[in-house]
Formats: sequence, structure tokens, C-alpha cells
Amino acid sequence: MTLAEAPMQRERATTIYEKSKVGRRAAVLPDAGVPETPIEDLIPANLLRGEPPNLPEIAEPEIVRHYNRLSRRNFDLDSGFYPLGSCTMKHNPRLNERVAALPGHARLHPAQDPRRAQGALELMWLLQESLAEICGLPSVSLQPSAGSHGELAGLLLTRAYHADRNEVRTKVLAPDTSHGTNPASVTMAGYEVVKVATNQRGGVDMDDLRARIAEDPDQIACLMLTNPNTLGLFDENIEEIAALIHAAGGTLYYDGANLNAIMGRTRPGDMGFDIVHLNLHKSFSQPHGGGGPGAGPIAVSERIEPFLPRPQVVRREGSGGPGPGFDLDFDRPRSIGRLRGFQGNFGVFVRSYAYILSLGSDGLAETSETAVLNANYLKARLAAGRAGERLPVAFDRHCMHEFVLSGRPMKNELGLATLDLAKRLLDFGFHPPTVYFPLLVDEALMVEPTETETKESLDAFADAIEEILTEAEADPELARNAPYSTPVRRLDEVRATRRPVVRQAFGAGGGDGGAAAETDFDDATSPADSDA
Amino acid sequence: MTLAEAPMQRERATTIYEKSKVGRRAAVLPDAGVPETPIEDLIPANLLRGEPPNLPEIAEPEIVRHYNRLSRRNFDLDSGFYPLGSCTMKHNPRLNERVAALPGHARLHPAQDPRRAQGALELMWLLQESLAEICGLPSVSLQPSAGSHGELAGLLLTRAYHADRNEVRTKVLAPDTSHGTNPASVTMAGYEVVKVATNQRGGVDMDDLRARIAEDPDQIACLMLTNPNTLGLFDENIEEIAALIHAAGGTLYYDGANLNAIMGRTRPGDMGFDIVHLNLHKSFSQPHGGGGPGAGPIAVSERIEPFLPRPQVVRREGSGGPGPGFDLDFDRPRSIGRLRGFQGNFGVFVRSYAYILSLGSDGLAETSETAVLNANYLKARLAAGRAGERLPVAFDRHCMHEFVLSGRPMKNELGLATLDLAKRLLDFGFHPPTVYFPLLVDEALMVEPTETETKESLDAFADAIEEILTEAEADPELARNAPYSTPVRRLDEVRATRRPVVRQAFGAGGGDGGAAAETDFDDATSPADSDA
Amino acid sequence: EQVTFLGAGMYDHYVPAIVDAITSRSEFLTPYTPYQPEISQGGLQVMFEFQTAMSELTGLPVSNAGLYEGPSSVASAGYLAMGATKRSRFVVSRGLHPHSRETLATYSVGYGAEVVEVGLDGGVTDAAALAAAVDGETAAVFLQSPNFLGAVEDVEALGAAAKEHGALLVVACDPMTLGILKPPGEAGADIALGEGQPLGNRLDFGGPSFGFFCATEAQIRRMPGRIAGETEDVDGRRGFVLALQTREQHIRREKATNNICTAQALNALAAMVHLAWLGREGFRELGELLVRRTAYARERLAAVDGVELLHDAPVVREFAVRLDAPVDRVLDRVAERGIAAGYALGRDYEEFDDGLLVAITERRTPAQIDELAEALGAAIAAERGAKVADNATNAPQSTSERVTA
Amino acid sequence: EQVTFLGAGMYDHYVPAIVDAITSRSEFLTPYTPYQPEISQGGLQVMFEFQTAMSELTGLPVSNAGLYEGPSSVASAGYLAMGATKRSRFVVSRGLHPHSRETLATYSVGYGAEVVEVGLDGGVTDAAALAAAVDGETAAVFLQSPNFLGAVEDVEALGAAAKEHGALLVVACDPMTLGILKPPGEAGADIALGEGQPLGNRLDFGGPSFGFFCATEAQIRRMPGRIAGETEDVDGRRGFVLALQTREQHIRREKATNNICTAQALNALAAMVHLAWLGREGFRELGELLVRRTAYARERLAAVDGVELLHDAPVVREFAVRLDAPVDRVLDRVAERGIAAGYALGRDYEEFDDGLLVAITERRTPAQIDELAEALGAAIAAERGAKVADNATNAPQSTSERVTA
Ligand SMILES: Cc1ncc(COP(=O)(O)O)c(C=O)c1O
Ligand SMILES: Cc1ncc(COP(=O)(O)O)c(C=O)c1O
Repeated sequence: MTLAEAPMQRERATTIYEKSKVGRRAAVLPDAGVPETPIEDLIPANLLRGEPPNLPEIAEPEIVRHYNRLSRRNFDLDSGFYPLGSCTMKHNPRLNERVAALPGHARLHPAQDPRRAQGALELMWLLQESLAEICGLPSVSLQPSAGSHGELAGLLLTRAYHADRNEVRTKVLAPDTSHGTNPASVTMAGYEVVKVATNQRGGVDMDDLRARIAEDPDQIACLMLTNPNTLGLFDENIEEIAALIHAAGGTLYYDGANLNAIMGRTRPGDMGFDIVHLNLHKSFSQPHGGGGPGAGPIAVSERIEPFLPRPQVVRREGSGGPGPGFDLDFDRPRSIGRLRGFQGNFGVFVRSYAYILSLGSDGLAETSETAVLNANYLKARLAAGRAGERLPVAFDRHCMHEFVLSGRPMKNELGLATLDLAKRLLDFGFHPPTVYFPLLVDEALMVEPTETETKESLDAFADAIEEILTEAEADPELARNAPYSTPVRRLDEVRATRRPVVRQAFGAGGGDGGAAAETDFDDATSPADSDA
Repeated sequence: MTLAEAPMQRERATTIYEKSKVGRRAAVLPDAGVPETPIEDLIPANLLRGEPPNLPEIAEPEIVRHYNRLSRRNFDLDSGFYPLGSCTMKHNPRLNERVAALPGHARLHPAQDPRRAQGALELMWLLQESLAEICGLPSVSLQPSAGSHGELAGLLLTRAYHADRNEVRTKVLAPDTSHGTNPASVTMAGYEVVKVATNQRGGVDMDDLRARIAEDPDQIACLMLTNPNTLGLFDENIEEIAALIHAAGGTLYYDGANLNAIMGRTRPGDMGFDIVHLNLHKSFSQPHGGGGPGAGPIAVSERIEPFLPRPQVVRREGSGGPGPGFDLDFDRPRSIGRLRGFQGNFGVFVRSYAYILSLGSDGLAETSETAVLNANYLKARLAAGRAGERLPVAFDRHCMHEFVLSGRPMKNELGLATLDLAKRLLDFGFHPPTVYFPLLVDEALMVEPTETETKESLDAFADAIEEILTEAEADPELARNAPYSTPVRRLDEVRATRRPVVRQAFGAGGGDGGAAAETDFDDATSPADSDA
Repeated sequence: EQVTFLGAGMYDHYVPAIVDAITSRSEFLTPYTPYQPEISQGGLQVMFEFQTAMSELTGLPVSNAGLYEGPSSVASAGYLAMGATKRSRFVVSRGLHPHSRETLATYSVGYGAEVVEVGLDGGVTDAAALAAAVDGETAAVFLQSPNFLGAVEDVEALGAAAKEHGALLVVACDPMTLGILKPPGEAGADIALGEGQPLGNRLDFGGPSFGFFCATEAQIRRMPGRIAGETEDVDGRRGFVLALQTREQHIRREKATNNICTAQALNALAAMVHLAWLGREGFRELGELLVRRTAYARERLAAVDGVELLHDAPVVREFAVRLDAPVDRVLDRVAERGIAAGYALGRDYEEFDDGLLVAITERRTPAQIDELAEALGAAIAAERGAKVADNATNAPQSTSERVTA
Repeated sequence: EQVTFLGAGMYDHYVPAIVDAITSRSEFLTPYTPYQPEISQGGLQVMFEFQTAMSELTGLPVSNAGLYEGPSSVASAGYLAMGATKRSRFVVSRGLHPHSRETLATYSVGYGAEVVEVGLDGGVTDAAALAAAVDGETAAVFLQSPNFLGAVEDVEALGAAAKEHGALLVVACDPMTLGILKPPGEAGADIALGEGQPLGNRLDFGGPSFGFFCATEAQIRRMPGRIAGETEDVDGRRGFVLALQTREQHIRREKATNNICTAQALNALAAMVHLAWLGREGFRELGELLVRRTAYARERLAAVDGVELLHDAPVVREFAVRLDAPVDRVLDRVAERGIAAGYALGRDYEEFDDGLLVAITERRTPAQIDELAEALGAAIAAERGAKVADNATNAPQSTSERVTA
């Protein structure tokens, strides 16, 4: 053991399976309290399992220790600044956790008779109303489970809308700055992606857009846009864009991942969008949970409304009881149908509605204003220092809630890749920005501070970047070999893709841990690339 | 920044006051909703405060980060092995936290009419009954807030008992192995401590005991005993001891801190004790909370019962309502009176009763058996290795739930103090045992593994001791300068006593942080000494 | 609080306190997807442990780290099957959860697949009809076991048709039954998936929970969702990373194997903690407890006048009965006694409009089961009486005015 | 849930969710006293921050890290005073919480002190009687402000007698009032202490909470309980340790300044988080809100027929009234409307057996206050009616059968 070695580095990763010992257990189950009929007498032997699954055998104290220790091997939003662009890592108010855990919410069965789930349905209805108002669109479905699910829903709605008009359209336009889920959703919805170029100001290249449309106007089903886009820039031509798409007969889809920039200031509906998805785990403070849960409600215009997923939460005047009643409406003949089971991620709705109530409409507007202010302040701080030359902002305009830097000069002049900078930031106690996205920016760093960060955090981050660039001028190796203080250091990601080991091996039966044959595309792109 | 420096070491301690900025806040209060009368019109100006207190000005996100980060600067029971002798650091089942938080418990006002607090009173009554059964004594008061509070109660009961018989007695006997709270409580209760020697087997020296009694039999008010005692040894002469004290007319007090060794196997009442305190935060799994809360209920014999504190929780047959009712009985003319406000640490009672219900009487017996087995296993493991010579067990007998080693040979032969060993253990990820207690053992290490530790934990601890002794043979400096991996390293405790700084200084008004004059006794004992 | 016998895919299990204690830790609650493995080893190792557990449960070597929930996982399996077989026809058992069938249909309109449904016979999938429906154009056969009516399907036998024609066999399952039932992997499934809620997750009126998704080695590079993999760092220390990212939207964009990004990591953690708490033995014991209490409940209810079994196929934790009285009205009457008697099959199966689906968990005591039987009997008797009255005077029953769901 | 106007030392305040989120972290919940400072910096720094906060609230330079609760802290102050003055006579205001007076008496029998009580006049301590009671043998004078009847005492004026005779002035106070009221330290107190529950702690039927204890520099080495102190480590890093351990039982044994060992660290953390959440401005605003709502409530109740003020001394958050009907019966009637109207002073003060103590927190809305007034009026009227009936037919009132507390 070297003296220096950080305790977490000393502690080698050990899985809960490796900690388990035959015969140990935490759970003590109640007696069945009914005849102990042999299972074989109740279910034919050929349908029964032989050996029980190799689950851990371990008592509660060690389970708690195991996961507590693991938790300390995570950097989280409550550990420090987490400017992961496009992900809106804003503070998660603990009040929301408290209200979501109320038994009336947490223990309510999803198949409960709506007459005995009025509170839950009312909350969903009120959230729908609030989101509709925020988006400037008349109707909302809360069903999609996350943003990409909302995108798929939007594309299926587009298809249904055109089909209803006996139109068949095959192409969906998306800027080259679009998020990966956009093109992935397009393919999954059976459309073909047509890339639209970005202009000098970081917005949609209008000539290119016109050209793409002109190629085949009546094949254009939809344009998917993020506004502000993934460069953090608000598209100045949005009205003209909307007009062009509508003229071609397509729908206009708003990727709401960046709503945190505009809440209470402008509304997608007013910009002419037909379909919007929101990420409740971004703009509305649902904790990210290490990669979910989230929710991706969609808001739509009148012409799209008839096709919304089933069921819809509706408010019915005087349905038996006193006052209005809330219900699930399945009677929607033109609906695209279900996108998932039951009514959606209700627990997320509770948190998001609590968040909306805590802030009120003024608070939401202030949220976006502060998010934009923080981003512009940090952008200016960085422009002033060494980052100004080594990490110039990709498109030099006032940004909205986030901005994108290019590490190209840093790479050329110091031999430091964006990845190196990111890894070195770990030693300074910061989560790095989103890296290598958007793709059109070389060595991109996408920085989103959010409204819940203090000036001190922003300054400390800017200072760290400055310090890293300074030390790199003296010795670039320092960053190239970073990080130093984390539980593990640079991990071999290529191997994890070439010869994946995706489960614990148990020798007998456990298999070799799932090593799989290599394939042609396994490193089509360096796994180092990662984004939100 | 040195590369090696652990992140926590790099992060210098910064208080929440140092993080606060004028005008920031987390709380938003409701409007009073009543006339905004100037406060001066309601309370005379001379009774009002000028400047508000210098509380932090900081928003919720930074409060959460601050305390989350601080929390990671603690080693806790869920981080690893915590064999702090005499403290019974056993696992704290999370189920107990859940039941204690139920609104019916957590939101019940202590002055609630007993007729509307029947559930809480019944729980307290049931806990009294359970503890009485465990102690083998007829009556229990839950009022004392911790062990030392229970000790004081026991001594006040003794005084009341003798006073009731028109006796005035001045002396309380206690073995030299007794815990510091015992003599401290004796003085606080207005008695004089008379030390009783320990014999070769680690028990009460019977001749010395007889001598002390003989000196002045009718001055002997009480003998305070821990059994097993702080050496982890069960006193073989307990019956004879009881007889001697009773013959002298004194009461026999049982310090129940070590109850974890005997639950369900033997009972203080059966050994002849008149008064027992229990530490619910030790034997009954109330989390230690960084130094409380706890509870120190007392169980007493019939002759002591009339003097128990007020109020007592009682069960009354057919008191109006259907079935028996529960009540607070204030009508106890011979009671010593209150020891605190209201009814005691109810939240602790809920957790402890949940613990008792989860284990049942067999489970409690198994608990103690396993605690004793774990201690003897670890004692044997250590005897086998280098510790056998360098850290011999102080009294070589089968121990109960804990055992005491002496670091004297280690100190003489390797120049390693017990403190050095303790500090080096920190680098290995263990909480050290209790050190320098009991006082009669030179360079003492008091090891209590508890029943909730696995064989692997015990082995790992024994291996660590072996490794430390081995490395010390090569280079004692290593341990003398330990720890290396902790957020801070050896701290200057003498300075903290000589020139105490006990609060944040705010320049103006804040004072210089409370530096105080030195006194004669400020380092009568090295502050390094510490115990449970 | 109501005593509920509602199931239909989500179940009222006891969740130990340590699940909340662990999932509420900021370090698990507030970070995002582990893109920076050096500071995300906690979350990544949890994924790896979770994948191992689901792989053990299903008997398939590859598991992802979780998807949104059950039905959308079924739809994602369809997308995978199309890519794997270059075919676009699905044969689906009517025993598959109605929400899964509807979701699969919704997605199919998008990625362009045809869905053919095969009916039930005696509570289980009609084997002959299934064999007849599968052909050389079939991309996948979708079964559920236990199926929506609670019946355990003979996956191995039914799957033969799929094997024969080179279609993938996709089996949806209830993870809580896998301590008892033969793992789908052993029964020939290429993909085993399902709704994860029964493992450590609240009911939450339907979400958030998670979907699990396991497959054979052959499909590893077509899997949807995140997958953690074991690797080493520059110093040779063991560590975990997001493996096979080259399947994913953020790398492959329009060529990705799925569009999912944010999933349900925290819910998968809850499942892992619950499974660790149950442990190898406890998990099997819980399965046995469910089988026995369910058998008891099935017998008790069948003995009630006006109640008969809808099928007598073997069941684990849920079963279906027919009521000799309008189901909705009976449910209303029983609800007045603080009991949710079960799920009205008429919601989804017109052929079973007199059907009631009753679910059992370890929280449902024999005493509660007895009370349910008693309450059902009383409600049916009362409804029969009311009916007689009805026919006499054609007065409409106020209880019949119900907001349908 | 009942709407409660009960106070008497413990109050139904709103506790923000972050308090639970932080106190439930294992790292705070499960360690013991920080004997090993290198691995206990979290807990030690919390103590230091807490000490600073209590010192700021009370206006005294030295605070410990907390004691059991309020009344036992009063008794510990007595023990300190005996050691400091070598005297053994206590003069105690009858305005001191009855539990504190009784606890002080219980302890005094042990450490051998005499307790002399001074009565109230117009709701506040009888200044003349107090001055007369204090003499050269007096170790300490004990006051409470606001006192048990809610009245704000003129601590400065009353304290003069203590100063004059070299006795320590011990002031018990409600921490929630210290954003408004002059800090005891500024009013001449040598020791300020009290019940900490109002700060971040649940009601929990009376505990666990904590007691705070602050004093002048002169008493620092006689303080009871743990005290964290700032220091440096061998590398010059700032850190915290348990300071002045040489006062404590584990070092000094029978010569220790107190016998306390395990105290209430977690409850003190809850208080610190609550105070940080309220913040400098919020804490004062909350005090103002309490003063104004209490003034409103006092006015509303005084206007009720059959209710009159028990005293008209200034109050912050609690006040006393007299009822023209048996208090217990009125409480019972009001309770039937889901309201706990307050604390029956007759429990502790025979001279006030018609007295009711009413407490206000930010959770008690003006609407609830109005309802209380209305309910009290109705209950009193009903009781008067019942009384008339009573006198007519000497039938005993069933409502009068009450288990007394
Ligand atoms: C711009 C953008 N679009 C879409 C998505 C997808 O949202 P989700 O992760 O909720 O599926 C994201 C989130 O990463 C995003 O940043
Ligand atoms: C042997 C012994 N007696 C008494 C006590 C005092 O108990 P408490 O800390 O609960 O006051 C302790 C606890 O440290 C102890 O170990």
C-alpha cells in the first residue's frame, strides 16, 4: 500500500456477489399461513426452475455498507458543479421527494378505479394544463417516459396526421447540430433523416433548408428543431423556418431539452411549433437518478390533438360526484395508441408539479433568466482568460442557457485534447462539460451552468480551466495522464466494447461473463466520445 | 496542488458562515396574513434585539452540498468496521427509522391529552414491560435520556430510598475499571467515590471490597458495577458481591452499557441488582447519531419502585374507553421527581421497541451469543499473530462481548504507542478500538466487534493489525506519522484546550472566537486519551 | 388504506426500508448517466450487478441496465427482431399484456411491421393456432408467462414454431415468478423482458419503474439501452464503463439500435437492492409463498357461490375467475368494504367481460383473502337480488353510472 | 391530523425536507462521538457551526455542542453555578417551565442545593420579591423569557439583583424568539440555555430533541458537554477536535464538570440545518411573523365571550387566557372539532386552574386561529349551558370523567 494512495483507490472494486456467503440473508419472510403443498403439485415440473438464481447471499448490514461505499464512488450534483451541457443539471429540491413519497401517491395502484384516484388524476390534469400554458399549445399528453420517447411519439403523431390526410411522407429534416436521439427516433419511426446545415451564426442555414425542401417538398414530413439549439443559440429565423415547413405541409417538432432557456419568456407554440416534448428531469428538476427516471410529456397543436396517445387524462363536469371529476379517456378513435403501460411516470409528475407550484410563473421566468445570465457570465469569464485563445467559443454570440467551446486551438497548440481537459477537471472536483458534442464543433465542450449555481461556483470553474491551461503550457503530460485522485483512472473503454464483460461470471453455469465476438462497427467511433 | 493529495485533503475546511453571501436565502416564509403592526408597538424596544444573529445566508443547493460534503468527512458504521469498545456499534436497521418517522409518532405533541395519545403510551408501556423482563426486575422508568442520566437517576433513587429509611449514607463504591460517567455521576449526586481494586482475573478484588465496606459499613450507599465489566469479563463472584452490599445496607447498581453480552442469557435482577440502566443506543440499535440521541431507561427492584421519577406510564383497566387505557401517572408522592421535560426520548423508544419486536426473545439471546462468539473469535485471531506478543490481552480469560489488549510491549519493543496504532488503522479503513480505557490497563485497546459483523470483517481487522505490527518492525516511523489518507492528519488537540477557539469569529461583534485563559488543569491528562 | 388485489403487471409488494435509504442518497439520486467513468464507478458497478441479477433470473447471458418499463421494452424487442432477421412480421399471443400488445402495435406503425395475434385456449396460448401463424416471414414470436390471465405458458413447446422458422422468441415475464418458473433462457427464449416494478419499486400509480431486457450473446450488439462492462484502468485496477456505446444514439445517431437515452437507472438500483435483500434463498421462498397463497386464494374464491375459475391452467401469483354478476357493480360493492377485489378483464377482453383478475402478494394475508371471498360472495348475492328487483321495475341502478376505465 | 395550539416548550414548526435528507445520511446517523478527529471532521465541523449559531442567538461567546434537552440543562447550570460560586442556593422564578423547576429540584437533592421560588405578578416575575430573595449565599438566579406564560421578562432589570450579590444569572429561552428578543448575553446573562426542539426537530411526543447551553468566557472550563474547537493538523490544515476534554467525565472522572457522555448530536445537526435554511433574514422574519400572528390570536381570543387575558405582558409566540368554564371540558369540546386548543395551566399552576396557554407557529394560519376563537366561544357557551342544567339536575357530566395529565 503506497502512503499516497487515496482510500478509494486502495479499495478495489468488489461486487456484491463476491461479498456473498452461502446461507447468509437479510430477508425473513412471513409464513405462508396456508397448506404447504409441494410446488410440484401446483405447477408441472417441466415448467419449474431447477437451481435458484445466483442472487447475493448477504445480510442487511453488509448490503447497506456495500451500496453506501459504492455511492461514494459517484460524483453527483450535490458534490459540486456539474455543467454537463444539454442535461440541465439543476438543483433537485428535496421537498419534491417528500411530496412524491406521500402514501397517497406512492402506494396508489395504476389500475385503481379512476373514481378512487381523483387526486392523482387531478394532479396530472393540472400538470397538463401548466405545461400547455408554458408551451403555448392547447393539448398535452404526459405518457412519454423521456425525451426520446417524446420524439418518437411526435414522429408517430406526424405520421398519423399525414395518413389522416391520405398523405405519405418519408423524410424528416434535422440540423447537423441535432441531438443523437433525434435521428435515432426518426429511423425508429420509419422515416429517413435529411441533415440541414448550420450557418455562420450557428442557426439553421436557410438556403440549405430551402434546398432540402425544394428537392422533394411533398416528402417532407417534419422538421425537428431544438431552440435554443445544442449550441445554446436561439435561431433568429424561427418564424421563417416555421413558415417554410408549414408551406411544405410538414409538421414542426420542438425538442424541448433546452426549455430551461426560455420558460416564461417565449413559447414554442407562439413560434409555430406543432409538437413539443419536454424533459421533466431537466427543466422541471426531477433528479437524474444516474440516468433516469425522467418523463417526456408532449404538447401539441389543435390539428395534432386528435392523434394523441391513449389514455388521456380529462376533466368532466359533474360526473356523478359534486363538482368536476377527472377520468382516463380511452375513447379516442384516431389516437396513435399507447406508448407504454398505464399512465406514465406519475412519480415524476408529482415532483415536477411541486416544482412548478413552488416557483409560480414569475419564478419560472426568473429561472430561465438566471440560467441565461449564468451562462453568459461564465462564457465571458472564460473568454477573458487563457481559454479565450485555447478554448474559443464556437459561435461568438450572446448565448442562451449554455454555450459551446472548441478545443481545437488547445489541441493544436498544447497537444491537449478536450478529453484530457475533461479528465484533468476531475482532479479539481468538477464534473466536466459535455464533450465532443455537437459534432460539427471540433473538440467540442458544451457548458451548461444552470440557474442554481452561485457566482463562486462559476468563478471557481473558470479558475480551474485557467489553471489547467497554465500548467499544460508548462507540462501537457500532466493533463494527458489525468485524473490522479479518482477511485480509478483512465479506463480501457475500447476493450469493454471489443470484448464486453457485461455480467459477473460464476464459473459453473455463469458462463465466461458474456464475451462476444467483435463486429465491424465496434469502434466506428471512439467510445471516448460521449454526450448528453 | 500535489497530484497525490487526496481530494478531501485538497478541499480545505470551510464553514457554512464562510460560504454565506449577503442577501442569499433558502426559506421563503408565508405572509403573516394579519396586520403588519410594527414590532415595537407590540414589544417594548428595550426588550428587542438590534442586529439579527449572524446566521448563514445561503440557498438550498449550497446548504445541501455543504452538509453532504461534510458528511463524507466522517467515518461511520456504514463505512466499515467500528469496534469501539464499550459503545456497541451494531448495525442500525433502517426499518426502525421508517417506523419512527410515521406521522402518528413524529408529529405527536408531548402535551397531548393522554386519551388522544394512547398509541404512544401503549408503545412506551410495552417497552417498559419488555425491558423489565430483559432485566429481571419488576419496574421500569423510560425517562433518563442516556446512560449517564440513568446513573444519576439510580443514585438519586438510592438517596431517596435511604432517606425514606431515615438513613444518611455518603459513599458509593466503584471498581477502578468503571466508566468515567460512574464517578462523575456519583459526585453530581452528592456522594463520594470509593474505588475498589480489580483482582488477577479482572473481577472485583473481594478482599479489597470487604475492606472498603468494613471501613465504614453504614456509610456505603451503593456499589456501581458493570457486568461484564469494561474488561469484557463476567464477574464470577457477583452473587457474593451482591450479598456483601446488601448486608451493608447499600443498593447494587448495574451499569447496563454491556447488556449486549448477556441479553436473554442472564438477568441483572437475578444477580441481585436493585437498579439497572440500559443504553438503548447501544444494546437496542438506536443509531448513535455522532453522539446521540440515545436513551437510558432504568429498571428497579420492588423496594426502589416507589421512588421512580414522575410521570410513570401506567396501564389502567377499563378507564372509560373499551379495554384498558394507558396514562401518565403523576400521583407518586415518594417519587424523586422529574429528570427532564415531558416523557423521555420517545423516538428512541419506537426504534428500540421495533428492534425488540424484530428479534423476539430468541433473537435477543442469539444476538448476545453471537456478540460473545465474535469477540472470542477476534481475540483468538489476534492472540495467534504478532499481536499475541506485542498486544497481549490484558486478562487472559474467555471474554464476553469485548476484550481489552495492552499495548505496553508494543510501546516498549517497537516504540509504538497505542495512539499510533489507532491512527495507522485509519489508513486501513477501520475505526480504531477504544483507546486508553480502562485506565488500569497500560496502553489499553478495548475491542468490541458486535454481533452484526461478519467473519470477513473480523479477519480483515486482525490482518490489518498484523500488517501494521509487521511494518512497524521495519519502520516504526510509518505508524508514528500516520494517518496519511484522511482529510486532515494528526490535529493539535493540546492547543484546542490551551487556547480554545469554539466559534466562528465575525470580526465585528463576533469576538475573537472565545480564546480563554489557561487553567491549572487544562492538560492534567493528555487530550489524546479518549474513550467511550 | 385499501386492501388491494389489483395486479395486471404491477404488484403491491413489501419494499424493505433499505431500498429508500440507499436510493435516496444524493450520490445515486442526483448524478446523470455515467459518461465519465472515473467519477461514476458507483453507478456503473450497480448497473453491472443489476445486469448480472437479471441475467441470472432470465437465464440469458446478456442484460442491459434497464429500459423505460415493460410494454415499451416489448416494442423495442420488435425493433431488435426486425434488425436481426430483416423480417417485419410479428406473431403475438393474446396472453401478452394488453398494454404491451397495444404499444407494440403503436411502434409497428412507425418502423413498419405487421402484427398477427394468436388467441387463447383454456387460459393459455392456442398452440395449434400459433404454429399455423408463424411463417418464414416472421421476425419474432411474442409470448408472456405467466400470461395476462396469470396462466403459466409452456414456453418451450410454444417456442418450437419460432425456432423452426428462424424467428426470434421473445418472452415477457414477471421477475417475481422467476425464482419458481423455468428461466425463459432455458426454455429457448432469445429475448426475455418485462416490467420491473415488482422488484423494489413503488406502485406510484404506474411509474416510474423500469423494464428489463435480456438476450442471447448473438444479440449483444443489437441491444437497446445502456450496458455496463467490466474493464481495467491504466494502473490495472478493475473498473466499469458504459460498454458497447457504439450501439447508441449518441454515437450512431440514425444507425443506433434504439433511440433511448435517459432511462430508469434509479429504479434499477431499487430492484438490485431489493433482490440483494431477498437473496438467493429468500427469492425462491417468496416465489413459493406466492404460489401457495395464490393456490389458497384461487380455491377459496372458486368455492364462492357465483364465482368460477376462468381457467384452470397452473398459476403463480395471479388468477382469473368469472363472476355471475356485473363485474363493475360487484367491484363497487366490495370497494365499499375497503377492498379492491381485482382487475376487470372486460376492460381489455370483450370475451371475458365477466372476468376478474386477482393478484396475490406477500402483503395479502390469508385473513384478507378470506375476507375477499366473503365480500365477493355477498356482493354477487346482492347484485343478483338487485337484478331481480331491476327486472321487476326497470329502474336504472345508480351504481351502474360509472366512469369507465 | 389535529390542528394544535399546544406549546409549553415544544412547538409544531414547519421543518424543511432538507433536514431529513441530511440527518438521514449514514455518515451523520451512524457514527459515535468524534473521538478520532481525523475521520470525524464532518461531525466536528457541524458542532463548531452549531456552537457559533447558538452563540450568535444568545449573545454569549461560548456554546457547547448540546445537552439532553431543556430542563436537564437548567439542572446542569445549577451544578455549574455551585462550582463557580461555591454557593448552594438557587433563586428561581415561577415563570421558569414547571418541568425545569421540578428537574432542578430533583438534581438539587443530589448535589445539595436549596431552591427558593419567586412568584409572578402580572404574568412576569415579581421584581421586588426577586430582589428580596437574592442574597450573598445565592449561587444563581434562574429566569425564563419568554416565561412559561409566554410573557417576555425584563431580564436586564431582574438580573441586577444577581449581579449585585455575585450570583450567576441563568436565563432559559426559546431559541425561536431570539431573532426578535434581546439576546440574554446582552441582557447580562452568565448562562443562556433552553429546549432546542423548535429548531429543526420533530415533536416526537417529547424527544429526542436537544438542550443548548451558552455561557461567558469565564465559565468555559466549567461547561457541561462536548465542545468542538478549531485547530490545525501537522500539515497546517485547518481542522476541528473535541476541545477542553479535560472538563469531561472520560478524563476527569469524579472531578468532571458534568457526567454527560452521549448527548444529542444528531438533533443539534437538525437545528443547524434548519437555521441555515431560515438564514439571517428568514430567522428574523419568522420571529416577526410569530409576534404578529400571536398578537392577532391574542386579540381574537380576548374578544370571545368567556375568555379574558390572564396577563397583558408582551408576548412573542404564546400567551395565556382565562376561561369562564372548566378548562378540561372546554378542551374536550374543542378537541371534537379536531383542534387542540392549548395547554391547561391548571396542570402546573393551581392559581391558574382556569388558565389556558395558547401557542402559535407559522403553521397556524389566521383561518385556523379564527376557527379556534369560534370553537372556544361555542364550547364555553355550551359548558355554561351544561352547568345550568347541572345545577338543576345533579347529573354528573360524562365529559368530566377524564384521565388527568
Ligand atoms: C437536446 C436533447 N434532445 C433530446 C434528449 C433526449 O432526452 P432524454 O434523455 O430524456 O430521452 C436530450 C437529453 O439528453 C437532449 O439533450
Ligand atoms: C460502561 C459505560 N457506562 C456508561 C456509559 C454512559 O452511557 P451514555 O453515553 O449513554 O451516557 C457508557 C457509554 O459510553 C459506557 O460505555
